[in-house]
Amino acid sequence: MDYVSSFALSLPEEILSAGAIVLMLVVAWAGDKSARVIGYVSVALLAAAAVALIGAPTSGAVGYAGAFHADTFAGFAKLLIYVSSAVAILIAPGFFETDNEPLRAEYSVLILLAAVGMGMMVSAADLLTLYVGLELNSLASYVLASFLRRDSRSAESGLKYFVLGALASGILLYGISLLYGFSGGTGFATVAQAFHGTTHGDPAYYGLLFGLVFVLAGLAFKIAAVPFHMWTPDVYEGAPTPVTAFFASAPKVAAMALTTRVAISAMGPATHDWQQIVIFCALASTILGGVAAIGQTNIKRLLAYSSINNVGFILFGLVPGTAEGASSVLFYLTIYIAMTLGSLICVLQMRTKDGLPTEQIASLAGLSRTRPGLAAAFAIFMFSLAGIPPLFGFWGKWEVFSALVAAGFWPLALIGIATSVIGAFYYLKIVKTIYFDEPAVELAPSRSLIEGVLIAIAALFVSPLGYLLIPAIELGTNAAAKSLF
Amino acid sequence: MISWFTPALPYGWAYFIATIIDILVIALPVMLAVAMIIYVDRKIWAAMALRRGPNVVGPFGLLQSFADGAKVFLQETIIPAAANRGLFLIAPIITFTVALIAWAVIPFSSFSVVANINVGLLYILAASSLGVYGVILAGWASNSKYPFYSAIRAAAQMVSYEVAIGFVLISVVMWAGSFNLQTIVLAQKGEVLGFINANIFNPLLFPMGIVFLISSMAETSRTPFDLTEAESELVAGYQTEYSSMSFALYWLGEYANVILMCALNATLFWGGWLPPLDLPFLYVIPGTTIGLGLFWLLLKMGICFFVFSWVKATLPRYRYDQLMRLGWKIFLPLSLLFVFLVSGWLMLTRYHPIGA
Amino acid sequence: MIGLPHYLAVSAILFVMGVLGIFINRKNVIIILMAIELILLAVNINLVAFSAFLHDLVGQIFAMFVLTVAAGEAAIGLAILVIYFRGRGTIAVDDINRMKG
Amino acid sequence: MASVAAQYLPILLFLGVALLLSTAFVVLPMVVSRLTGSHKPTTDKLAEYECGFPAFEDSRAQFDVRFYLVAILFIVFDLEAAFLYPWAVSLKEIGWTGWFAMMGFLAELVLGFVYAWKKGALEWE
Amino acid sequence: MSGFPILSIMLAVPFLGALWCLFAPGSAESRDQNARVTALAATLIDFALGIVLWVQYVPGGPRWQFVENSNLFGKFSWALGIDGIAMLLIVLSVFLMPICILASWKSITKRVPLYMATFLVTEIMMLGVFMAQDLYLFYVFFEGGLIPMYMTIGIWGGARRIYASYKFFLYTLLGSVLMLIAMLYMTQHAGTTSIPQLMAYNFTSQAQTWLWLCFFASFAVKMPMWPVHTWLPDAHVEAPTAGSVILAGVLLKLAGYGFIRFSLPMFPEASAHWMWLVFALSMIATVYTALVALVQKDMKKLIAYSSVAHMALVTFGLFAFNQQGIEGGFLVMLGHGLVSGALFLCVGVVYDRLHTREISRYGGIADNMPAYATFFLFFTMASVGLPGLSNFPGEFLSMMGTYEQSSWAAFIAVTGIITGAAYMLYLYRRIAFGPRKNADAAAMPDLEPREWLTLAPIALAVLWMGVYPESFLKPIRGDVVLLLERLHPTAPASDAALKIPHKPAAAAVAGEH
Repeated sequence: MDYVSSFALSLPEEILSAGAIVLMLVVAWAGDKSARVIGYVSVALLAAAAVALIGAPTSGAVGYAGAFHADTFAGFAKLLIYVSSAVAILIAPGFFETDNEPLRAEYSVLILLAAVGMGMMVSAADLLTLYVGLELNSLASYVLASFLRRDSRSAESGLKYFVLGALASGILLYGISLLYGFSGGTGFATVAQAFHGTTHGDPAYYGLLFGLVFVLAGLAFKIAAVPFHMWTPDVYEGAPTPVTAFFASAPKVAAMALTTRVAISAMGPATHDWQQIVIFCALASTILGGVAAIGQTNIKRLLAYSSINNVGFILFGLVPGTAEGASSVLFYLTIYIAMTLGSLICVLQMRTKDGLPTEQIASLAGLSRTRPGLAAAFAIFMFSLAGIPPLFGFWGKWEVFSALVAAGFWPLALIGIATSVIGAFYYLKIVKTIYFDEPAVELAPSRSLIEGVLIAIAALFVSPLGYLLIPAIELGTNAAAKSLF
Repeated sequence: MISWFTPALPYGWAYFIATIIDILVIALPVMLAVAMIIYVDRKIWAAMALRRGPNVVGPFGLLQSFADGAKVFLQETIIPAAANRGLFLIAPIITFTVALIAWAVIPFSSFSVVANINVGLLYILAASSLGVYGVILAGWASNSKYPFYSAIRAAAQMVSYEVAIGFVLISVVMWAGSFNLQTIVLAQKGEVLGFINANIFNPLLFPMGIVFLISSMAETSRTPFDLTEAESELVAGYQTEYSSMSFALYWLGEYANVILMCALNATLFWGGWLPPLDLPFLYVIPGTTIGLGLFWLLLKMGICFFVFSWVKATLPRYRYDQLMRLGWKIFLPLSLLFVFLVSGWLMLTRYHPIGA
Repeated sequence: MIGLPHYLAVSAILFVMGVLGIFINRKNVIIILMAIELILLAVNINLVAFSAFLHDLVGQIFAMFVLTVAAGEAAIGLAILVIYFRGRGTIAVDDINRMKG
Repeated sequence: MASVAAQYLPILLFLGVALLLSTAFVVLPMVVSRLTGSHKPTTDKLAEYECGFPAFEDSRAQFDVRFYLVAILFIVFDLEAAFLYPWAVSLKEIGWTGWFAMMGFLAELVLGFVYAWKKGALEWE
Repeated sequence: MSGFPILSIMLAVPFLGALWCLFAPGSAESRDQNARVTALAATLIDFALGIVLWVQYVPGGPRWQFVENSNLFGKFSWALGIDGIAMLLIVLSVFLMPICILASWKSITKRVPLYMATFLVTEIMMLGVFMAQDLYLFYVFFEGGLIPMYMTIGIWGGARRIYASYKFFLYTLLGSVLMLIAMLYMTQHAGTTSIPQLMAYNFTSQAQTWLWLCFFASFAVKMPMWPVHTWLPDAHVEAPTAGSVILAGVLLKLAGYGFIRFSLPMFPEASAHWMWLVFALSMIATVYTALVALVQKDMKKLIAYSSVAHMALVTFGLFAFNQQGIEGGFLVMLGHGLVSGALFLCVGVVYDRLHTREISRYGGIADNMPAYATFFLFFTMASVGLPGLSNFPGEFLSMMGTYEQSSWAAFIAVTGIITGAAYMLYLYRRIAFGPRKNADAAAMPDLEPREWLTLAPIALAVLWMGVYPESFLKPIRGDVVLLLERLHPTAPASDAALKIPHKPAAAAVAGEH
């Protein structure tokens, strides 16, 4: 494949990276006062990149000597990533303005760069692309986590994210090196072939198996699946809330899509081997995510455990290793980002009368009296995260467990869905605080129109109206999943 | 040389002994040269200041350095109570070791080089980068304020100029197409107008040669970049707490590095052991087969060192911000630009000419 | 003769040391950074050894990428560490405990 | 591979010799000074240099954050150089594609450099 | 979809009403009043539509009537349709709803718009369950009902409302999620989500066993059956009056409906296989809850336990595998819906006055509240199963069916009816008769017109059901016959000493009067 067509395949990435670089220079001259404008331009860039996705061929489009897949799967995941990134940019000014630290204009640039990295992740068809994309995303994320320079919690969150993230990529790399060594190449196809060609008892088989385990462990770190989740609560709590919203959405999509692609394209012949790992991670995540969230008093921390819990459910979709499963993963992710972004924007709205942000669950008490709209949205997100119909969150679980049952894993599905009841408990706790408790701290009325609009959109999406979108979303996820096989 | 020993010894041993001799033949003269160069340095400096310099020990004061050496050798080695003993002693060892090992790849003539490896230049870069460790460790291990500050400064200064040096080297490497120093030297044969054996006269490389010369002064902390030992601010720099031979090792190491830099300047830009002009009679002593390579190299190094001394005697010290500005804001962009120019020029003219 | 298993063994030992360095170390964050570098070193040894034994250049290219990214990572890590130190005045691992639960 | 490694054997030997020499230079004077009796440590002599005052703060105190900045910049640029080396010697083989790729890379590097410059990362004052 | 989408409109009306309750502009007071009126209007419209349904329904016509089907959701469809069973339950629901709104007219003073909206949403969910002809549409409505009920108990409930609401929610959720997996399995194997088609699909017997258990997990909790009934007394005690009415009147019927719609026709083999389990649990429930009810000090709790006992009669009947049993079980559901709803309303009346439900705080109120005492007595008698009132035909048929299937089960069940009479009459005696111990209880005024309006219609309905149950049996008879045909091949052997010749149940009932 010649270079020109390769470049055409990665057009969205080019738009974003060129845009990010130019914006970075603009920032250098224009200073932080331009933060808002830069933000809007960044959103426009993301929109342009999303439009550029349409031009990407639907299947079999491989560029850069087989290292880059611009298929429907990648396209769908990128769409989700761009949307979440745009939201993360849009909600930032409201948060930073009230804080005593003004928004620095690099924020949007970093998000754009992270989006480029994530785009590479989901398009990766080679371990090298995978690694570079992952790191590009991670490096930008580390900085974003510690973006509040004067807040020691933010710095601590950045530090933790950095240390554990670096450890994760180390583990991932070690796995990659083994996969490379025992398969003789870094392309996913080569690795898959090597898996195909070896059998138990073959020394190369064990080498590949070790590689598989390490790679999955590294990826589990990135998606925050138990037992590699320990960074999540601290990072979510410490990072500035818009950044938390970003972490909870876009990188999850990217890492999850990447894991799906690696599991299916590169390790497809070894499905039986990774299945056990994924099952364990999924079960452990749903259970631990549910149990550990119960005692939390900080809403961001709670949402961190909630994300662990949800990752568990998403992983259930990966277990069968079927097209249906991959499709369900994407479907769940679609709903998940709406729910998680929605709830974190709601958290953004939590400000006391004097404008200071508060993150205590207790300060939500009686929210339904002081701010009924916000309370309703919050409740919708919580019930949706818990997977209670008629909210749309239910359908994500439906898709995932449907895929599981279709592949004959119904006992696992039974256990898995039973764990969702644990999670429901703490979502109920929030609803309880909002609706049942007497008002404690009066929260300031919203000052940000954009946040309100975004909350409304997310709430409408996860409301029962979302069911009307099932055919449309399924069209995308099914086509995407098909392009993996 | 291995063949001298092979009749008596197995090949492995013969190789071993021959190599060790090779090494000593380089290392010992280098140390001797260091001693002498200190003397020369002082003499030049004195001459520029219309003084006489060392003139007491030995004829014309020639043995001054040896006397100094003997003195420090017999001194007590003081290790400050608060210092980290192990690191405190290891630091000078590192400095001196890395100053020596870089010599392994310098070609002295068409055949004499200890290790003719194909990434010789990278090796030199690596070895000289290690020098920072000696300095940093000295400052840290001393557990004393001034050495510490000095060490930090020195490290920052060294790494800053290393960046520029790195990019400069790329231009040279591109021109020669190799990292092998011997190849680089040979590539300079008839470089300019077909008979001048020196990169420096090539307009595309001339600015790089200048940048490299100045950077090498900064890299070795020579005046005007000797901020690490600015007495008014930092007492005696990172060696403040050192005494006896440990102290002397820093001096030796520093001068060994200076000589090395002179050798590199000569090798990379002035044609190395090649004569200045590509004339047959300049390669060998006429009428004999004795090569003049070493002579030319030493001559070039000598001139280079004279420039070093000259600068030291005439220029005032830079301020730290000026130093940093020169490195980051002038040399780095300049050398980057020349990477672009040189590579573009090579692509157009040598490798893939347009229309060819 | 030194074969591939020897390289893999060295690399595995380094890797384990790196991981242990992160988890056992309770003193200083800088040591953690070094432990991470150790892990990456192990990876690079693996990559280069495989590359040499497979007669395939990709491994070495990969190692270059790892080096570069590791440098970027170290730079960012250092920057975050500086910010952290400015806020807290310590980089002891035990003191990184503002958030619990 | 063996032949490549063999080229480095002299370097290893050189390293050994150099280490031996420098260690000798450090250790011998210590032995000699004990033999000659010049080894007479006293408290004042062993105190660190502080212009006559006892030290009143940690000598490894905080230092200017700009040094970190230099370190960070160095890491970044030195590694970019690492990419340039193999490129520089294979310019002929990789042709214009390789050249343009590297120029793109350099251009990004320069833009980053410009950003750092403009942001004042290179200012010492 | 053909014809007038009356079912969809019945769902849309409360929805629009809820929106208007929530978003109507105005001052706080006017919004409250507006919400009340809107809710009443919406529920009345639905009631009127319910009457239309009943009138338009053709017994003996097509099995599924008023069918709507629109493939809106891709994976499942907006498929609505009802048979006689669903129709009657819908009528019951829409009948109770306006009464609930009226009952809350004054007793609910805080956050009225939200309350009314919540109630209207509850109505949507309940109606949706009965109307749904698609597996997942059913599930969505079935589960969706949890949210408004959780809110109702949690916000407007009593002192321990939070505990009660959690318990209610989590118990029910745990049961339902297992059902979801079973549904997924069914869809995968049968290849359809349509309930009518699934009712005709034959699953393997092993699959049936598991599927039945999953569904049972959900319905048993919802029903509630012993031992997973414990959420019910808590929920009832803490819920506001109208909440209790809906809970007892309609929500408990969802499970009975589920047994009729899913467990029996879809898994006939498994139903027969597990019949012993249902009977055993029902037997324990009858005896145990009756005894527990006897010692209750809280009126609502007592009635709640009586509900558990009544529900046991339902399960007895439904799993008797004969026409009498199933028809009887269904009639008990309807009758209990009316009676227990009315009883909770009665409790609400005195609770509104004295703000306590402790039985010992009352006494002798027949003197100062004669009308109230009359209604209360009437409903108590109905609950006890006095012939001529609503519960009698159902209980009788159910017992008959049970006896036909298992005489021992019938024996135990009957003791439940007897003890039921005991605790209900004991309750009535302590409240209405005896000395007037407390001055404040003695000073309570009698029913006001609004309360008349809530109790009288139910009383009429109770009377109607008792006197002429045929109007309630006629619509369902065809459906029961179809169900029995489905069950026939696998129906377990009965042990009854007395074999009743197979004759129409209605004749049997008519013979009693």
